Amino acid sequence: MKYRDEYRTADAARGYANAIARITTRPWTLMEVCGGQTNAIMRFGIDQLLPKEISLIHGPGCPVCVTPIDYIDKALDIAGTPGVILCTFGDMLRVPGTKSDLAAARAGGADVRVVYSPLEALAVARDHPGNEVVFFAVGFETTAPANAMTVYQADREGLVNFSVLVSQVLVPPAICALLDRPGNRIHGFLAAGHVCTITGYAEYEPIARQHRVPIVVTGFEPLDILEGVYRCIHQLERGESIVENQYSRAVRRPGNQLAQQVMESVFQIVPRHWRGMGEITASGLGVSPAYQTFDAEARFGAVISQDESQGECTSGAVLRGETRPDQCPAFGTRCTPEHPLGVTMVSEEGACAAYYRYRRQVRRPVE
Amino acid sequence: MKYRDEYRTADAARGYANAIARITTRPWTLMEVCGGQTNAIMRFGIDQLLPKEISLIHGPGCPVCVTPIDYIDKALDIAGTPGVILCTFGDMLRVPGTKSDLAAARAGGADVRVVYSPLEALAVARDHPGNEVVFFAVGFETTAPANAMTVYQADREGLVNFSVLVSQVLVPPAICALLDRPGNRIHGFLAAGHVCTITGYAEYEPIARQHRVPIVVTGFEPLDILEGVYRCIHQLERGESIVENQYSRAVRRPGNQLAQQVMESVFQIVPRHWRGMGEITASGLGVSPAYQTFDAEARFGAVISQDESQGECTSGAVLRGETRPDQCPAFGTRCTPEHPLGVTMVSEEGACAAYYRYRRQVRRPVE
Amino acid sequence: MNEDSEQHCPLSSEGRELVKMAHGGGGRATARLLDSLFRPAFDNPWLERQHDGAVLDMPGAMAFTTDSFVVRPLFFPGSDIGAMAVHGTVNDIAMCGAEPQYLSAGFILEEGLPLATLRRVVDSMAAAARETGVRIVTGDLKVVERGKADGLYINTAGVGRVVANHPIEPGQVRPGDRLLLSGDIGRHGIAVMAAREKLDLQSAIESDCASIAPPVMALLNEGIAIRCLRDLTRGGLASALVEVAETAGLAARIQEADIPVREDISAVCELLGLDPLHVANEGRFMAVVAPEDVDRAIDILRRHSVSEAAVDIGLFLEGSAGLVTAQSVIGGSRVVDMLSGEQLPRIC
Amino acid sequence: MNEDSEQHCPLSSEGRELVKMAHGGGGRATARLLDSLFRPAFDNPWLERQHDGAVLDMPGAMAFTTDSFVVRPLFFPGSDIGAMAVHGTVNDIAMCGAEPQYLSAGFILEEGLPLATLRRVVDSMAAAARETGVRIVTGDLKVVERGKADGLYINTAGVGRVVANHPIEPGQVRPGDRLLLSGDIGRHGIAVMAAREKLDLQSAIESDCASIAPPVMALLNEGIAIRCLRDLTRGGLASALVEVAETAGLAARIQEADIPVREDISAVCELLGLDPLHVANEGRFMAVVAPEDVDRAIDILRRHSVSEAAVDIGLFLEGSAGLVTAQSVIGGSRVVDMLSGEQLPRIC
Amino acid sequence: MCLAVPGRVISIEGDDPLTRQGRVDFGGVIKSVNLAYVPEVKPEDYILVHVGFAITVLDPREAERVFEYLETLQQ
Amino acid sequence: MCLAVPGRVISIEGDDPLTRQGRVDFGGVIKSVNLAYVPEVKPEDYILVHVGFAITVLDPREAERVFEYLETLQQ
Ligand code: SF4
Ligand code: SF4
Ligand SMILES: [Mg+2]
Ligand SMILES: [Mg+2]
Ligand SMILES: [Mg+2]
Ligand SMILES: [Mg+2]
Ligand SMILES: [Mg+2]
Ligand SMILES: [Mg+2]
Ligand SMILES: [Mg+2]
Ligand SMILES: [Mg+2]
Ligand SMILES: [Mg+2]
Ligand SMILES: [Mg+2]
Repeated sequence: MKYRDEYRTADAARGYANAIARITTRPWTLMEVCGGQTNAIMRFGIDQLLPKEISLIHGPGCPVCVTPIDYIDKALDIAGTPGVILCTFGDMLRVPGTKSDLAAARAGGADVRVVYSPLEALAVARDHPGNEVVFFAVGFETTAPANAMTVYQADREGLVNFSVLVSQVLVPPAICALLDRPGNRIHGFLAAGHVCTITGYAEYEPIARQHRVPIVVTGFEPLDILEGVYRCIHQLERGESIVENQYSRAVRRPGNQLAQQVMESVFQIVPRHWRGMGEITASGLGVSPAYQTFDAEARFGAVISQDESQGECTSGAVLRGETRPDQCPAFGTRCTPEHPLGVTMVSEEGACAAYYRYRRQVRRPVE
Repeated sequence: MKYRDEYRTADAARGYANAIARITTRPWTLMEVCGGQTNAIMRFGIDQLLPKEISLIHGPGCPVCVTPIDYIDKALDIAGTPGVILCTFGDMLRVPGTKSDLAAARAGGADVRVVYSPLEALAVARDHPGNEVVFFAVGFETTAPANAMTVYQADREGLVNFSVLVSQVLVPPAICALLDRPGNRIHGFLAAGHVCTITGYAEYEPIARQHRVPIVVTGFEPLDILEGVYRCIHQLERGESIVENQYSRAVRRPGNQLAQQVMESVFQIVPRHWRGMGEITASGLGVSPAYQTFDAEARFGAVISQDESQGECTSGAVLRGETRPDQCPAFGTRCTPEHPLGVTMVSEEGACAAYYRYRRQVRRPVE
Repeated sequence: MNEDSEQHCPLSSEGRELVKMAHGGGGRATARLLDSLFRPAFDNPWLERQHDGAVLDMPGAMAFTTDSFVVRPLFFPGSDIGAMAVHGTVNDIAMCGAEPQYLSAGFILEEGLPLATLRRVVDSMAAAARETGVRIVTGDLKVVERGKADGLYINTAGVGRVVANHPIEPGQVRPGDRLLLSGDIGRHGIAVMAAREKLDLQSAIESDCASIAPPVMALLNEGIAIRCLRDLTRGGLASALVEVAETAGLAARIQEADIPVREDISAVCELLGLDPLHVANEGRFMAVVAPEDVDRAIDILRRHSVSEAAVDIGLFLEGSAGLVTAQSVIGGSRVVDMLSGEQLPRIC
Repeated sequence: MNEDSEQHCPLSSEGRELVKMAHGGGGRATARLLDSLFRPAFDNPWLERQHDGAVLDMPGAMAFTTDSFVVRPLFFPGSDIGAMAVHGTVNDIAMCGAEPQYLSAGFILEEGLPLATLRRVVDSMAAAARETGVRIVTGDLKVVERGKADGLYINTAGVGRVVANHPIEPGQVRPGDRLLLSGDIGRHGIAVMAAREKLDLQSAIESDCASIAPPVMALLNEGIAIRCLRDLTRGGLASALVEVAETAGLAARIQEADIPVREDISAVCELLGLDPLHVANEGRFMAVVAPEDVDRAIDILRRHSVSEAAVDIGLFLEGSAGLVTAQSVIGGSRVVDMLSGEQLPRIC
Repeated sequence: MCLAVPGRVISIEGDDPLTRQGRVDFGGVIKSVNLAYVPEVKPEDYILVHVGFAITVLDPREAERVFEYLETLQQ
Repeated sequence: MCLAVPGRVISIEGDDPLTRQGRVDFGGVIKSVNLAYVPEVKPEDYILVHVGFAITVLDPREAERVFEYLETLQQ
């Protein structure tokens, strides 16, 4: 495939790896924001090509991981309501709520349907006028325009049986929150390239400036990530802290303004609770007043915030980049993808799952 | 089982058979009105015990057989309406409508449920308040009180999602119609014992008198039928024509007056079309004005009468007792219970089916 | 369920017809479907023999058979789907004159089935296998979406060493051969129906589900001249008998008075308008034996608890192929036919 | 679906758990269910060997295996449920080092299935059986109520004469043995998914469904030292490989660059967030062979069209049992695990 | 038509005349039967049951008549 | 997060800017993609697709940059 295979060649990867090694003089800790990047790093073994001085730590960039348990419980609640069809991305099916997950709810009789695109949820609503169809709209800025479009179209079509349970989050406020944490040890960021196709990266410039931290908008292929690391280290070694755009084939500084418009008309910025990080001001999206009738929370009751209790799971620290999954005592033993203790083990993109899939030495699960 | 096994003994049967033979001096044709009796005759080989002079011919006493195709088509129509649950006795499942039958409709996705008792249909209505539940109420006077009870109770409970498609028929008018037909050759009747548990037999007395035909209210066990035959022949040989009650352990002259009351309050007497016999005045029951809201015809449109077209099927004549099933050219070849051409082959009680099951010599179906 | 295509020259009558419950009733509709569709398509001598399983010409001759089990409810008085899946195939192997040895088990599970239920079923299978001395040596497991099955379905296939030193199949039946029935009939079908239908019946009726291999092995070991064996499952005694008579090209005659039917079974049949001869069994079989061996055969059968009420109920005769007649309790005669359609409660 | 009972000491974690799709995914959840429930219950050495089928100690040694087929839609590009039901079991027999000979077929039909559809399926089975030289010698037919199945389900069981003169099973694998893959992977799973999901994909992707018996027989006949064979069905190459490595008590290492995946398959995997190593095949297998026989084995495989693209993709090593690592295209290394959960389209 | 089966009433429950139920023994099988149409029935009586309803109470004296009648014929 | 896959636009259908669809080639597999957010796209362009929506048009010139940059580093 064009625009994929050429960014996965061993020679070029080695070239970048050598270049990085050449310029690295001391330890640096970089955070890749996006779980997709974490996944690529693990799957291709990109970190193994880097000099020991460089630590890659994994950011909160998995919408599945950061969705608070309150929303999962609400989704379960809604799915259990007679006559409701709950549509969701496949990713959400096994995320544990307080007592169950959507896969178990489906096994127990709830009508839970996996969609590939939000537009399918809309089609389900059209096809089942006698049912309430609720789309569980999760995602970062990349997904928000697509999710927003369902509401926009439902409104245009007068689809009265459609609504969205919105758990959308925004990246820049989370980056700021991480940087503001006491003891923060992140020297540079690989920003999430696909988020930036929508948002552009102007918003990252004041962050880089104010926190004196290099930010490189980075793609998802091995060469993209290696170049992103190179550019970040290059800045760090020279004491610079600007925003660079490694992913220029896909990302423009202003982003996708049409997508931004639809997103801003359907959604409004709200404070949001992030797993592992607590509430972050202006870090989420909710349904805007103009589209209030499509808000599932208006139809089925508002999501109720609960205290986050994680037991022995250290996924909060993992999501903040403070600990690595394989440093968790439960990792690979009491906590596996089949019996996850934390959301970062459930999501295919979660850092714990990525470590488990690609990095664990085989330890037998404790029975 | 008490009240069953003692009426099935070979010795007593032979005793009655001998007694019948002793008194029979010339050919007599008797009609057993009820398909249940036809079935017992075939199953136990009762006719084989009788002298050749006696012909038993089979009456229209199968509610399945005489239900006009219009009602089957209406039931199919209703069953095909989204949201409807059609409840029916198992007997009705394979009765062919113009294009299909209820078993095929169910296979094609209609919600058709077999009930053992009309009360189950009522329970279905209670359990599915979001569905229209229609009970296909067929039967003679025996079944009418039970079917009437569903409407009576639905009214009492205020069950708004329940209705009945009524195809109830009455025996005495049919007997009169048969006797009035030109060329009628019936010398005596075995009246249907179970019908008479409800109606009593006072109504039969003027018929016997006016038409000079003996009528013996008869039970369903071999000895009952043999005694019924004996009593009938006895009258005929002596030139008598009165109503006798062979089935006195179950039938009283006034019948079951409580059952009559409920039946008369829920239903009213209407003219009805009988298969093979055309319309007979005052021979059916419809929903009475007081319970009109429970009439499925009021909810789903009235049954539309069609012309009866039977092709090569002679079931009309079979139902009138003018021909025997095994005299039909299609019998056992082009017409079998798996591929019935007429309703008398479909119903377990139909005369053609009884002949096929118990009497046919094996002729290979024509492919 | 939307695929359809007329291009494969469907039989004339088959064009737009739908599969109905009757096709699976084990009676005529089933027989016709097998005749018109499966047998011509697969076209081999083993299927032509229309026997319970295939006797294969392999070193040491083995029998190989299969059945799927779809009973509802999964647990019913006297047995459950797991024990049935073992006994059903064990019995079919025994019906081939073979000693049941190895089974396969294929599970189709409905999403949402409690694991505890599955465990109960599996435990029951294991117990039945132990008890009958067979090993379940290979298997498969599938899960289908909720609403695409009914709890679980089980298929078992089985193989066993052929013990009989002569063919045992309908084709061996001769006029004059006697028909032995291993015990009273109708218990399994009525037990399941009473548990399933909303009939609100309280009874002590339990399924007869059991292995019938021990008495069959005993008959073989003692050299009884067995012509044919048939277990009386779906479709009941009537369907099995008619099928054997048709394949043998003979008529048969039975005495209804000699056929054991328990009073409670008979009562439920009256209530629901069913003929006990059409009701399913899971631990009953018929054995066709040479007339000179009848008494010895009955003696042997009665030594085993599963066939302690074995009786001689009739015989095969020259006559129309498949014409089975029964003498009724009052001395009349009637034709006995396969079950037609599904078994449903009737009012008339 | 209401039966449950805790009295049969369910495993602690199993108490109120429901069967989920993952249990049928052919990956870890399936393996755990087999480990914790079926194998202990049936408890016999054949199941312990965890092989595709059972090699039975009968005169002339025969293999016996079963599978149920529940694919949706019934017909999909390149194949259909009928051909799959034949090839799937034929392939499992071949994987035992045996020549497929006889199959059983058990059908569960949903009320409402068009007969024309059934005929198409049966015809396809018959054709597949002819083509692969096996006979379908016994069968069974059940019908379940509409909404209790998904058109139809098929179980096949099969037996065949063992050709190998040494055991072929995971326990035979030694460190240093090479891992051969018979061709490109992922076609069946993606063809079915593209036909099933409302993904609106137009592609030339066809299932690879085919008999792999001919190249296997050739390997055996030419005396290749085969340690183990495994067809790569549900759960894909990754699941089969991990399972074999676990059973063998060895580690394994593969080169991702050497594993053939067609560009269109790879593209769909990217779109849906799937790993081609987890995608099902129906005409692919892996063969573990002694290192000295690799070149001859590849030569033999490449002579058969179904394995003309056979390649050497890695080897077994001393190490943690079941630890399979893959060298990525850029030279990094990762662990390869069984499929976990169901295969669903993902957005991230 | 009108399959009706004899059974022995074991016990009677309920006051509402419309829904009064009897536990009825049919050859050892017990089933609930609606007794609305046989208010006179008492335990140990035999009734005829059709589609879940008792339609009549059997008269034990009359039940002998078929045999007595046969006897008179045979004399 | 945010799986996005590059594909080549083969053709474009529809006038309504909200529902404009492109037939897009992904390594030989054709899929319909909503083009609402890339009004500038034309056939033969490559786009990135996320959950059925095109989110950006790929710039072929910029796509070479990662290799050019590497070359400058290696000199
Ligand atoms: S390994 Fe499991 S328990 Fe540990 S942090 Fe990750 S999700 Fe939580
Ligand atoms: S045998 Fe068939 S065709 Fe002839 S009268 Fe009877 S139902 Fe009609
Ligand atoms: Mg079988
Ligand atoms: Mg069987
Ligand atoms: Mg059998
Ligand atoms: Mg399998
Ligand atoms: Mg009847
Ligand atoms: Mg198998
Ligand atoms: Mg297999
Ligand atoms: Mg296999
Ligand atoms: Mg069978
Ligand atoms: Mg991802």
